[in-house]
Amino acid sequence: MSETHFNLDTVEHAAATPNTELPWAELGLTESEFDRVKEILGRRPTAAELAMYSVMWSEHCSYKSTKVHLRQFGDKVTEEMRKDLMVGIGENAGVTDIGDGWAVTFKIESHNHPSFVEPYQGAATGVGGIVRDIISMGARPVAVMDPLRFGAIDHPDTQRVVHGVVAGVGGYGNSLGLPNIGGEVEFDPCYQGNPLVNALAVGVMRHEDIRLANASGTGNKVVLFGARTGGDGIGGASVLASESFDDSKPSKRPAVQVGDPFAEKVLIECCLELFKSSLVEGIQDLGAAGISCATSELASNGDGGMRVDLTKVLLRDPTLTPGEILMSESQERMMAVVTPEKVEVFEAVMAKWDVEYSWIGEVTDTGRLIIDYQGEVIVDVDPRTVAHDGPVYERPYARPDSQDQLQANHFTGSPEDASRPSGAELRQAVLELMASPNLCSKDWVTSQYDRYVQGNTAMAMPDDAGVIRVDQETGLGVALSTDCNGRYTRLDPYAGAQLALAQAYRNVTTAGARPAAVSDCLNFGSPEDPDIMWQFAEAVRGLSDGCQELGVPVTGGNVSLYNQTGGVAINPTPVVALLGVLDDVARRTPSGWREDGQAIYLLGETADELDGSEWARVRGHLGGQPPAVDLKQERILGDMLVNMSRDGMIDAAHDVSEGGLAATLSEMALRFGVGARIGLGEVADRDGVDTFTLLFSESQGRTVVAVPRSEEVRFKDMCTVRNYPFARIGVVDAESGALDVQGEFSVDLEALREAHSATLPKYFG
Amino acid sequence: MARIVVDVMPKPEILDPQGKAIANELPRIGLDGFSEVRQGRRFELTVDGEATDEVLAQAREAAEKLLSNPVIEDVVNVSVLDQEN
Amino acid sequence: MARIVVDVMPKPEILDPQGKAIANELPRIGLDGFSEVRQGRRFELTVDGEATDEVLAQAREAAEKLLSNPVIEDVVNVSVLDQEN
Amino acid sequence: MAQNLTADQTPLIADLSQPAPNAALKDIRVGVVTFPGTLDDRDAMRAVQIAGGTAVPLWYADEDLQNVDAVILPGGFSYGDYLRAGAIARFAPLMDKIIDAANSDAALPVLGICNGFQVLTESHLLPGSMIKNEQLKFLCRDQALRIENADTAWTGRYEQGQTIVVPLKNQDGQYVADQRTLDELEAENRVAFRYVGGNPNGSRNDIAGITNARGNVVGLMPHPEHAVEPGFGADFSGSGDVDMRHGTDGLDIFVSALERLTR
Ligand SMILES: Nc1ncnc2c1ncn2[C@@H]1O[C@H](COP(=O)(O)OP(=O)(O)O)[C@@H](O)[C@H]1O
Ligand SMILES: [Mg+2]
Repeated sequence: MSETHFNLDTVEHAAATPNTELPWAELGLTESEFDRVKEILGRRPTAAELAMYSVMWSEHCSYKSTKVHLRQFGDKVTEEMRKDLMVGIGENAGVTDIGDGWAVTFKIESHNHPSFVEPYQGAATGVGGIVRDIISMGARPVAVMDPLRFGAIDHPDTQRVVHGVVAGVGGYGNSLGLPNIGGEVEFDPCYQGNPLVNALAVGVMRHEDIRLANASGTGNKVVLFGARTGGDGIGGASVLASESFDDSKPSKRPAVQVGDPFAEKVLIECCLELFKSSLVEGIQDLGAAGISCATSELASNGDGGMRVDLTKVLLRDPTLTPGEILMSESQERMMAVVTPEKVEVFEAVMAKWDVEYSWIGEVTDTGRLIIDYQGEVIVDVDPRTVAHDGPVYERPYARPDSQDQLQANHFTGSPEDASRPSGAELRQAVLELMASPNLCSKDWVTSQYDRYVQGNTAMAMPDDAGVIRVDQETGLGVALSTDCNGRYTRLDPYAGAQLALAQAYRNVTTAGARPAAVSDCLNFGSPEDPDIMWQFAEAVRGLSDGCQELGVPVTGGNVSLYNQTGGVAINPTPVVALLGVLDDVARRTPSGWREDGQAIYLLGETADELDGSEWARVRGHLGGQPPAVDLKQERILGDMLVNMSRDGMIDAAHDVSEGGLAATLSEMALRFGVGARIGLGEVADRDGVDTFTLLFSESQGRTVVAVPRSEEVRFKDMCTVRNYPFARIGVVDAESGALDVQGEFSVDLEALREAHSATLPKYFG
Repeated sequence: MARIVVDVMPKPEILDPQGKAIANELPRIGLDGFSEVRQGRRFELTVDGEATDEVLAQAREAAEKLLSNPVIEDVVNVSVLDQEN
Repeated sequence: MARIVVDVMPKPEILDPQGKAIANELPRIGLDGFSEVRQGRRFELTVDGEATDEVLAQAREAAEKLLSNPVIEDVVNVSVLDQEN
Repeated sequence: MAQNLTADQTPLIADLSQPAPNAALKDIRVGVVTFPGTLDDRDAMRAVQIAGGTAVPLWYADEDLQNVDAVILPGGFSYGDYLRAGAIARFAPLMDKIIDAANSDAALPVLGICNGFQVLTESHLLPGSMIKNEQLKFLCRDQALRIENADTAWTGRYEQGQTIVVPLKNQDGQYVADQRTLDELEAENRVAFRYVGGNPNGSRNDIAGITNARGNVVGLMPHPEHAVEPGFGADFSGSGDVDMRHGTDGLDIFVSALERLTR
């Protein structure tokens, strides 16, 4: 490439040409943001600086609309919550101490929009990106999860998205050798043009292996390694065409990023070898905003400055302009800081793994981030102003008037509630519910994921939580669940966020794990709409209050805004991921009963809470108030479940959530294909509800457990001591091959399984 | 009977991990003459009758709609491969 | 600079699940003119210089040794695609 | 720089504390090869250890088999499986050594699991090949298999005709070969494992695994190394017992080879 290819917009040139027109608007900056950049720099930015500020100050990277709310996650942390927190919000991912010198890092992130445009690659690179966050903490990634939300199951475009996304999640995660241990699949028309593809990764490390993203130590070398830099993610004909000097048209820049899981797998092993030999001082993955983000964050978190020569970056596409190189979101790249004496060993590790790398600069003591290109300075900034001191907005928000109307429209008594099945009709109702898109078996999805690789998966789908062994000697491990019910959040964002948290908490404790930390992925519509901003503010307030109440800190997460099509936003969907700890994963509780004759108990009480329920969804109704959430009760329940599991009092446990008791009992029977005799009369009387309500209401704080005969006394004692409502509702019946709700209906497991498992194959092949 | 061939390649600006893996391996087995490799797909569509213009139009439509993913791939060729009378 | 194309197809007697899936799908999108579809691979190998006989021989070797598996696939074509001077 | 992956490179493999079933097996060294993109290498090493043997990590780029008594080519996506599964891995320097040792008079026992099986067919140590699963999707499930040949180096501990359950997980698992090869395999009793209870991927003759004529080289698509440890194995077992992840039917594959080698 000739040296005159670009009209290099140097710092010197920028200072001399203050009136040059710059495409700040096309790059997504507002006029006042652009003015602020000029004020910071004391001159107009160069094209490269403009590229950096525009990507780093984007909503996605700067959290400018949400920062003021997200602060609550930090502000509401108590001493109790801080106890095991080793790295909190702000780093690539939070780190939690799980004991014995082990630490766990996990985080959930969204890749929604790219997954609509190109479902396979969008989902694949979503998994790839979150896994790099985990590696950059110094951890070995050990599992992934994928909460997914799609449009209506029968919409003509849904098949394209579902096939692509599921194949993409599997294609990337399977190739990395990461077991997929759980997730969610929801179908709702509100996600038609905005599917939600969230991806979670979890990694483990020894305490001393934690790495942070900072560039310290003057004279240390900065290296970029992994894939070459291409035009990925810059999109369309580049708006940075103004950088281009010659009159040939700017080349096409692929908006779509293509994942190379093989490259990432090699990168994982290569990084772990670097960590093991302590070859890096600081490390940062390259994700959104690419080199702009990595250099400015490393420099900003460090104690000095950084000088980088962009000419040294290995390119896949030699026509990239410097601004584009800075913005490129090519996948499978990492940046690290290495002391001069370790350069040689570092290079040997790269050679062993056949990973390309280039030394692009060094740490300085100037406090500035200076970037050269072809011998000229094209960026000279205070890295903090790029990475951390971006704009912060207090967007207006207000409870929309329509919310009252929505909340007043209860299911009970609505036209959709015209006829409630009873007696023998309940059989058909259960079959219909269990075959509905949102309660049917997700096996079509999960069988495309490897849940065995690494040999440490103690539990995975379809159980309540994924469980991974961390320490082979002691059996120490972690459990994870991701949850959210966007319908509840639509009805009441504050309560809905707490309901998501409560469900994740229940899933993890039901599996027998002690809750330890939360990560969240907040999927919402446009923050510029005060109604949506209100949903967001309420959800964050609800979640942060809830975490305080339950004593689990939020250690990190991700915000995804502008999830809307044609002005209509998705249901607010704050996905909560909860991590729990098991001292010995051998003690985890499966979600199905197996032993004939064991007693079946229902913990908790049932009220008429059908608003927002799956039953209401099947009937086409959304309105009213979501089920009441009582986190004090959830905490007691969780604590009991963990103790019962540890002391061997229960052999199976499954929480009651979407679909109510009907879904819970059906799933427990189907888990191992073992039937049961159930009697609901007494509980119905106790709670003052009819059988229908008992079966389909979605009251919170409930779990069904199977108790060995020998443990019943201890079990009842524990419930009594804690004053938690419990009732014996049946007995495991291995012979029957049926779920028999006595006096009402009986459904044989064969028919139940058929109904439960046929739906996804019917739509997706 | 006739056969129509449809060739689909990853767009030039799009990363092609497959091609990259092959390009890296070739020199290792002693074949060092190549600077780049791209891997695409080739489809052979059989028609029972003749390869009429109409059939070719159908093949072109198939190429655009089903055989390629326009976001990341280009259809680089649709033509009659052979014809039997 | 020149490019050489290598085409590899599944052997006729080997089942081709991808081709079959496409053949089943075509009529569903209204394209019913085809009786069979086979899916193979197309490789484009770039050489910096000219496409000499030697380079072509290398491409043929690459096709036989690496790009195809003779148990299930046939190399159906190795030829110069284009040449730039 | 160290050329080998060491077992302690991963924080997830600690020393196994259970006593080995047969102390003599400890002296048997089973090499487990890591190619770039290999995934189940650490799992295969763990399986060897649980079976009582000593696992030796082998790096694809080395040319030294380190005096191992047997070799496992584990599962994964070597080189991303981008060209064809196993196609690039077979050119690794170490593969030449393995091919020679397998074909030598000493008849080194070699087991290829999943991607390892694909490497063996690409290397022509075993006939046939694997193409995409019939349903064109990655499939992960517990799979029942019948032991069709209990005389190979890797199946000696099983009964002929015994049913076992081990996890299956792959994308290109459909075994194909021309009719003559299939007839030959059947006639010579070289189908070692057959799918039962439903063919998961369209493999010819329900073939899940085959052996070479001498019985030392065996390829198997499903993953016995994922059914070796109670609590982390399959949900089912061939004997019909059901307990969450307690299926350990795969362990005898590894014990078979170790026992054969102590004789
Ligand atoms: N996309 C997915 N990926 C992996 N596992 C999934 C996915 N969707 C659902 N699952 C698993 O299927 C099971 C049932 O899901 P769900 O009904 O949402 O569980 P719960 O109600 O306990 O939260 C769980 O084990 C869940 O982790
Ligand atoms: Mg649950």
